[in-house]
Amino acid sequence: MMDKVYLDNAATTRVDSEVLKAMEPYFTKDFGNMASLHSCGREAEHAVEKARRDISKKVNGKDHKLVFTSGGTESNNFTLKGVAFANRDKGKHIITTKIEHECILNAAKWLEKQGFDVTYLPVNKEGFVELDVFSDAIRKDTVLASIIHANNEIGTIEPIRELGKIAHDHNVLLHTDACQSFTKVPIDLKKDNIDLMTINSPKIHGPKGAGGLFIRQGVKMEPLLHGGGQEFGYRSGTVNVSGIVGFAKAVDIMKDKHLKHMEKIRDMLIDGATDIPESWLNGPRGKDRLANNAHFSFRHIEGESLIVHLDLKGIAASTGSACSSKSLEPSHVLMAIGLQPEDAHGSIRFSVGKENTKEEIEYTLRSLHEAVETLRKMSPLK
Amino acid sequence: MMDKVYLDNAATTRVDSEVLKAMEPYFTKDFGNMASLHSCGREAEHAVEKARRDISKKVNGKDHKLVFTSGGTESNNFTLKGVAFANRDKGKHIITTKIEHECILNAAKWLEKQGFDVTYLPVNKEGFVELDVFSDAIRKDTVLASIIHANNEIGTIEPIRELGKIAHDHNVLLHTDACQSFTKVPIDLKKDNIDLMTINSPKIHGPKGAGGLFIRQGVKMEPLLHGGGQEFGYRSGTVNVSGIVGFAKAVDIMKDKHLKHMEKIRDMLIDGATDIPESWLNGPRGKDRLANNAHFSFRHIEGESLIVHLDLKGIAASTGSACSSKSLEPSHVLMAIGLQPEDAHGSIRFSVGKENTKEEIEYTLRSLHEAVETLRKMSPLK
Amino acid sequence: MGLGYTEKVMEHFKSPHNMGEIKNPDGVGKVGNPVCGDVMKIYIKVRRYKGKEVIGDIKFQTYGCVSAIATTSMMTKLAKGKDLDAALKISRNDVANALGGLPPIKMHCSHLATEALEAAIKDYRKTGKKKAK
Amino acid sequence: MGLGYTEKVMEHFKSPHNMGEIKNPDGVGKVGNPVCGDVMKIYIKVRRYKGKEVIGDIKFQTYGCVSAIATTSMMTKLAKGKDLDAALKISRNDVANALGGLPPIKMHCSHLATEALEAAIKDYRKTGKKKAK
Ligand SMILES: Cc1ncc(COP(=O)(O)O)c(C=O)c1O
Ligand SMILES: Cc1ncc(COP(=O)(O)O)c(C=O)c1O
Repeated sequence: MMDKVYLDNAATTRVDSEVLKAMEPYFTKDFGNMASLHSCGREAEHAVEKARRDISKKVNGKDHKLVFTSGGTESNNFTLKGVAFANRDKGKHIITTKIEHECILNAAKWLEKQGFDVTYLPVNKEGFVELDVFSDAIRKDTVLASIIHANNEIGTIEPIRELGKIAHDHNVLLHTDACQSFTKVPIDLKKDNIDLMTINSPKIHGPKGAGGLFIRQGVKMEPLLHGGGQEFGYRSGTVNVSGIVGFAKAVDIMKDKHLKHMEKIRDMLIDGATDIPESWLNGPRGKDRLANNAHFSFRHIEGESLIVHLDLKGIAASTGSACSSKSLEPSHVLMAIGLQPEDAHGSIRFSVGKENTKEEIEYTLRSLHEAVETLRKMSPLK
Repeated sequence: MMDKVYLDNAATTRVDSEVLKAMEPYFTKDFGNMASLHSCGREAEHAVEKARRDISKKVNGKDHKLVFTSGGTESNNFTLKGVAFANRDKGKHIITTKIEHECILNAAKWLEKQGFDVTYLPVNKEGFVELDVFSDAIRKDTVLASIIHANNEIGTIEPIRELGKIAHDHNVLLHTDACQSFTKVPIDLKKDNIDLMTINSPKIHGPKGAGGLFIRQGVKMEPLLHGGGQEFGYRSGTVNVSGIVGFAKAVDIMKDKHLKHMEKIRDMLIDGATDIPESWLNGPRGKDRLANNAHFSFRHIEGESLIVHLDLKGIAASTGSACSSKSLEPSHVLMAIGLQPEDAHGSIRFSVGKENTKEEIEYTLRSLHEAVETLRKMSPLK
Repeated sequence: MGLGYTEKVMEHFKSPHNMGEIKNPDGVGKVGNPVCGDVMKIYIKVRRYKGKEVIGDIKFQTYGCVSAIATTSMMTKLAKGKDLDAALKISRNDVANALGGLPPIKMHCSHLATEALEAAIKDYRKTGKKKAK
Repeated sequence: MGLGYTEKVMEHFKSPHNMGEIKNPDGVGKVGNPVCGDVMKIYIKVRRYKGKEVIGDIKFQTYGCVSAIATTSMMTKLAKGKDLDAALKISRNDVANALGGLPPIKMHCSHLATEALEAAIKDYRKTGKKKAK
């Protein structure tokens, strides 16, 4: 048995040792409050402003302000509620999709209770939002469209540039949740027609508790966290200096070679797992798939049991099975791409990281074959 | 000249080395997502649940759930907005005070824009909310009173138990912002009649990016961050494991002897600074004053200049001067206790920490005397 | 959330008791629905012992989560050798307790396990009785 | 936010030029209001040089923030030796620029400094003229 094979990098990642090293001075040495008048906060301020510039540069963020937050959930809630409340006079209609992360969906549902109107766009079998479906959904009173950049379950990368073009042609703001794609998919905020974009540190070997929202200059928003006026007044609260410094370091050390490596072992996984009878890959293949995502369905078995079997062999993965969720509902994403509930239950996501080796993938495939066989032997379904 | 004398511990504190050590495993080893099915997240989960129990124990939190957040600002926004929106059918009136932190005040102002009604209670010259003033302000439609536990500028500790009794007699929920007082003032959530309480890690040698809200079982609240349903559904988002572990460690290592030490050097500061002519202490003396707070006004000089003079001598403090704030308004707290604006401008807060020495305080007093003299010599006011 | 399963649950999941099929069963019960993510199938052989009808052999097949598998395994262990009336008295709490408890959200699994046994006994009483000796 | 002050501002704050009072000034100007946190007082001595009225000596007293102190100091430095008309042409931008710039929120301080000088010159022209030789 191998030591530990971590294949749940879409959930969260190990903090890179370089990242931790970069953070350390800001805990015990330059720990000052950025908002202070005295020089003790000045090092902290410089570090945060450098982080802001460095991260912005990665996505051509010249026309945007990067506002640091506590993570993806906060950035997404801030976007939906902030834009909706600030633009009530312009319109009360928001468009999003059926395959968003729960934080978008549940914030949208809350807005519906406050009198806003939300359209949840369907997607096709591979998880793509179709352009004409989007443009048909736009109304005169639509103020915002929030469309996930790359899906966290099945890895589909949406055609954000084209969607953004349509949004802008109709004078609608475009937000994209790039928690999964940031640093993995090239993004140019200007060319890609993105007004607002959510990014997240713990998905890219940065610390938990840090995230961000890019806001195009001129976009009207109300804060979600009111208070002392930090972060240009968009997001109050003591600035998490070490978290931000770690986030920027994590962005900095992500290199093309890591992406190439992830794609290679992802494809090993895809080839090896779909060798199992009555199994298939969910989401697209090739360049429209997230570099680190492999998502499968296996007929006649249930995901939680499969996950736990793998866990007993030291392999960490995740499932869209109902049994794994508090609601006992199968994944809304798998339902949206048209899977039958019984097939959704037998689904599993592997998300690779730069640290995974070929040997780990081979071991995982052997274990997966065994586990599926064991569970199928136990299953009354044929 | 001394090396660096940090006397701005009410703004933020150095992360204790023991705290950092406790956090480290959760960056690179037990970094798993608490919400995961696989065992990789289990260590993280145990650590967070232990932190929750340990912190709760400090304040007799048996009837409360401790929900972890990103800090004081989030907890306070969550409280005001969460209780207001969830209890709209019961009433739309909220009571708070004129001496709250900006995050309470600005969240309250935002609620006013949404159709809620807010009363801002006055305080007396020492910063105390008077009991009859509070009970007179309660109306039939009052749902929540939010009263700061210990004021961050002038250190006044409010009579929270009596205020809570009055609130409960009128069926009003009591929230208290204990960002400054937690671990410095004994708190018993049950006996003190507290329904909701905000706590904050970076004020007590814990990491930035962590805070909490105690919520009494049965209190109706809407989440501020909707999403995956973490933290009992009250606060979604990937849980900041290292931050929470650090927070709990910081609580754990705060001992009585530290408080005694802080009180002693605080009183040295008070005695030494009020020797300066035309100067005085703001806030009360004795047991109703925060152990680490000393706040002074000096006639005929302006706070920013004083702070910078001290900074040039390596001493970090803070000011309620208008010039230091973005709005160019003098501190709302100093206005509320009845200072003249010109006196508010000449105010300065020293907040000591467990690490400060007697020698540092002596050096600070010498430097303070000099700086005040220099600035007064320059001043046209007499 | 982690899993919150006890050691006992994990034991039964890893090495289930009485897993498989009985070739010519006296009774078969099947409950659950693949749409919901749980299906349990119970096979029994009944024999007479001291004038009573006793579960001589029992096997199960389960499609479902860890707790579905562990509860059917434990249920078969509890039922084996019991006379039918005693077997019918095995409650869902008996199964859960024998496993050292189940996470609240998974309690329905133990319910399904006892239902499957009931269905098998009913099936035997209706159709299998003639075959049993 | 830190302070955002330039080196030059800090120099003038630490060692202000022309700080103090003039015993028998030819003109005095005072602007600002303690309620707002800034008061500046300028004293001038005027002398004749090549047929012009020139600022022979200038001193200031300032109550205010770092930038209030630095701008009055710099303003007196710029004004000293200038004839009155030239001195009146010192703009707030001249003062700010000579300091290497000011944080936007502190620009009003340089405005106050030039206003104080104007007030002193006006005072001289109205009341002090007779005294000056
Ligand atoms: C696409 C997407 N959006 C948002 C989030 C929420 O991020 P966090 O849990 O860090 O707040 C996640 C993380 O699971 C995600 O994958
Ligand atoms: C009394 C009080 N409440 C709330 C806060 C806000 O805390 P944070 O900035 O960590 O969100 C502070 C910190 O300045 C405070 O002193």
